[in-house]
Amino acid sequence: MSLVAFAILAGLILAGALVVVFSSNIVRAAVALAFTFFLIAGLYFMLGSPMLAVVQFAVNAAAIPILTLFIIMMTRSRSVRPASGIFVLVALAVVIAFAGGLWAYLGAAETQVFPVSPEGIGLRLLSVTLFPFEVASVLLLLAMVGAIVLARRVEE
Amino acid sequence: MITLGHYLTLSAVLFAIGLFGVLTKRNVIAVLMSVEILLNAAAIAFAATAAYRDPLFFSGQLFALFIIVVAAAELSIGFAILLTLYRHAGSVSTDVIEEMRG
Amino acid sequence: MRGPTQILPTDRADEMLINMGPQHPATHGVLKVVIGLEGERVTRAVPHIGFLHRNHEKIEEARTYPQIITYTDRMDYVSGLQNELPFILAVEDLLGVEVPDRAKYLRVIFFELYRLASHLVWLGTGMLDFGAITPFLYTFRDRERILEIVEKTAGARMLPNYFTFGGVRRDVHPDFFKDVADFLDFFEKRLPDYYALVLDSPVFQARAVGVGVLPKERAIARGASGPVLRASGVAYDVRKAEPYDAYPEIEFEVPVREEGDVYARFWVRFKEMEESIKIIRQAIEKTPKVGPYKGKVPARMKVKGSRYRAVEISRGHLGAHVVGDGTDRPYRIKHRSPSFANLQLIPDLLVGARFADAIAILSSLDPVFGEVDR
Amino acid sequence: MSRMPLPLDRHIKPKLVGYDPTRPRPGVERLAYTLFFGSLWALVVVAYGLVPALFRSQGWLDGALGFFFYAVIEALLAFGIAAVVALILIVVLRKYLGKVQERVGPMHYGPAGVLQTVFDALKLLGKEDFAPANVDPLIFRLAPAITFVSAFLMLVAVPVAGGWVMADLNVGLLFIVAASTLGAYGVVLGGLAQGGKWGMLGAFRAGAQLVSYEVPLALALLAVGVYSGSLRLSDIVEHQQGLWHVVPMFIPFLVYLVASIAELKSTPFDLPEAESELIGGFNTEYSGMSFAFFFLAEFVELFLLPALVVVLFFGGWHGPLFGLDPASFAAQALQSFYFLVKTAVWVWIFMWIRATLPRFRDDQLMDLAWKGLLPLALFGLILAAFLRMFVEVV
Repeated sequence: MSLVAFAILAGLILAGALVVVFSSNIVRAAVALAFTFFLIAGLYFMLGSPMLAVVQFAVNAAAIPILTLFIIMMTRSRSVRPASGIFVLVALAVVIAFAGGLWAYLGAAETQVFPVSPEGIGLRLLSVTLFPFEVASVLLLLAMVGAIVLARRVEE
Repeated sequence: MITLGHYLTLSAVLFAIGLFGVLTKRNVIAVLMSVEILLNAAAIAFAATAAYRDPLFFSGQLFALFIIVVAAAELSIGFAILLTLYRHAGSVSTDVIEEMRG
Repeated sequence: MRGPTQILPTDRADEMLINMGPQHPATHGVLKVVIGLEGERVTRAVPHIGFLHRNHEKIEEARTYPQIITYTDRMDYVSGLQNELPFILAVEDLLGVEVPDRAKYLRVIFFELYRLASHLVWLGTGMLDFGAITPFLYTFRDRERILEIVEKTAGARMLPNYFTFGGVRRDVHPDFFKDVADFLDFFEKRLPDYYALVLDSPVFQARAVGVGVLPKERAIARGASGPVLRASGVAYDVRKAEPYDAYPEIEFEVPVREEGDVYARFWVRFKEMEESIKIIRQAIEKTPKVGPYKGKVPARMKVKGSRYRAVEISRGHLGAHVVGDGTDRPYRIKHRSPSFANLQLIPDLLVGARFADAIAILSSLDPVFGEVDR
Repeated sequence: MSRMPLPLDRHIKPKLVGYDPTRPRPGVERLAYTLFFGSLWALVVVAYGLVPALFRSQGWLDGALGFFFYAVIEALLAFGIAAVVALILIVVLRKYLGKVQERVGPMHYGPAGVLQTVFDALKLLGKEDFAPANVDPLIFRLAPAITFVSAFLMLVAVPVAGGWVMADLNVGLLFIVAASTLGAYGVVLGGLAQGGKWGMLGAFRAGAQLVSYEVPLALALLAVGVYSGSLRLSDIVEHQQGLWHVVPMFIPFLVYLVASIAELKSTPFDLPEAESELIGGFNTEYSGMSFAFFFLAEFVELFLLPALVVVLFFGGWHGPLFGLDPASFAAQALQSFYFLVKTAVWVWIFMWIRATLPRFRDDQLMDLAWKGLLPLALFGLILAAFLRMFVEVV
């Protein structure tokens, strides 16, 4: 039962990712990206971590594609040239996927998922990983300031 | 039953798709979107590993959270650079960046 | 060949040309403004007029003098009756017609009633541009009462064709003065509502103060008139400068404000409504209760000579230049219309403003296209 | 003053009672509103109370198939609630605007016009769903659906009574933030896909508006989460047992109120559509059913955002229970009644704001959000943390 759900989810995720990469219409690509990330949030639900799922939903599935759409609008790029047929790259990607997948599939056969509560994540975040947490917050602040400085129009 | 292997396989395939996008796209926006796929593939792997193998500390899940944070930061900076590039060159193609070299 | 109003897109990456109008809700008729937008900021604004052009002045040359009055109504259709006056005054001057006192006061009352009606329409539609629907319905309800009063006497509402050479066309309805007094009492009670909804509203003030500033010199140079000019600090009002009818006998003030922004233009029109109430009250008091409503006018009008007369209609200085060649039809009539001159301010005011401000500025200029295009 | 009789065009006179546009009928209207409210309440009781109770008592939830059917039925009921809410609110808003503006509002269809929405919906269904030549057809059709679904998503997490909630997420608060962000998709995509410049401007404004209000909104919600010590919405309501959050959390409440009006895209923040500026903005080119989806979504949100105000700040379902056992069915039904009444009051306040104020300018909204609401929300967050510490110490 849950395997069927996983299969459907995984199939849709891969389909969405393929649309992102192969679509010649960049707006559709952005929508497909949002769709993919939304489904990945479903994956996190299955992994027993609603916290991660909702953060994925809010940031990756909602905010980031909207930002992307906004930039698409501002730069008025409507279409991208379809991916050029670089066979080496395709082959490389397929090999990575196949090898990685096979290795992962054979190597990891655990079946039990341990669910995580938001409280658990919060407590861990502010105790053990407090330093990375602070670094991440500084990073976000820097990104914000940097983005403003970069994108600001220089007044002559 | 779903095993950890299923998630890792999915992650690997997703990573490959994202890598392909990064290498073949000419539009910078499309490249950034492909990078997002790459990061998410990694996040899936981390979260899944944590959920199956790390019931006490679930560090992988925290790492997935950090990945999301970093992705957001990366994207905002990327788009800001993109905007200045667009104002300078009137285009968001990687060809333009190439011409700016030197 | 490019016409003077055509503009071409530039190759600038972030400029976008949009055609605002002729079917845009904020242009209040059939104005088209080609606007260049950079984000939300207006970089260029070129007005296109003429969508309502109907050869007004040429048609008038082919009509006899009494027939022409009907046409003049159609210029500023929002304040219909007011448009008849400059033409009538000019012809009266040329013919040497005496206007009896009662007729003079009646003209003033009707004139100011239409100013109220016109400002109410402007207020409603202007606030619609600001995104508020409620004032629109309030003002139209109040205007309805004015039009009903006019209808009882003149038989028509928007374009009553009521003034005529030497006075007014017929005597007023017996209830007229009482109706007007009742309406004024009613309207005075409504005004605080309008103040609360518009001038005193913080949201409106945030939108209007300091927006679309028109300096005094620029206003004079462009030939602006009416509330637009007075909001820029020039106390020019035809009613004071070249008084006509009974205005010399009536005490009123000309509201002036120095800022020249959208808020000032709104404020001036609000105060004008209050002044109109005062004027009508005085006029009702001073109107002779009996007496002729129309002076002696020759049956066959042969007009010779030329004369320019102007009045202060709701939108500003409306003039009529009548040239008669001694026949019963004018040789030439030229109307000087206020909205046409005020529209020249569009590029001055709009460029550099934000798009939402551009809408606010347009609504504060209050153009009526029947009169712009003629 | 002679009054012309209104022309009663007999050709289009529908065969319904009460076709007299000149006569206001307050009694009929009041009865109709009572019936509307009652039917909504009944639907809520069925969806949240009866159906889950039935499934639980029969033990159907244990099997996969039973759970599947349960999910399908609940989804249909949630959709029914959303549709009924939208149908009711459209006519109520129009009637209320009529009252404010000293006119009677819709009067033609149904007694005193209370069935107006049904006919509106029929009309929209019958209209051609027209798309201009240069649209992106897929995205153009997708946008209204996304808007509707995202409005509808929030409904799932809202608790209406003790134990009555469709999905009691332990991250409900974050879920609300996420779902509300999703709502901007429809607007941005709809504006972008139609290929017109007005839609484009609308989409720009929607994007700028989203990033402005979303940050203070999330921080205000977070403050509530910090103060009540849980992200689960039913815990937050439970936490307001003695004292409604509006008192200690007054600052986040103000921030949330302003931000949610911005999210609703109603005046004074209706910038993305702004009929008088952008001719409808993102929905300029939409017609027929596609437009109806945008329209319905707007009214579902007009219900859900006030409902969240009630859940987060005004005690949710709390009210006098007259000695009933809080776990009993009757008590829960009564609680859902309280919840709906409070929500109705807040819907009215939202409508009132909509009827009164003019529109802000886009940069003024951004100023307000970044310079006014954001510091206020941060202050509220700190305050919430202090209050929480204080509560825990005492």
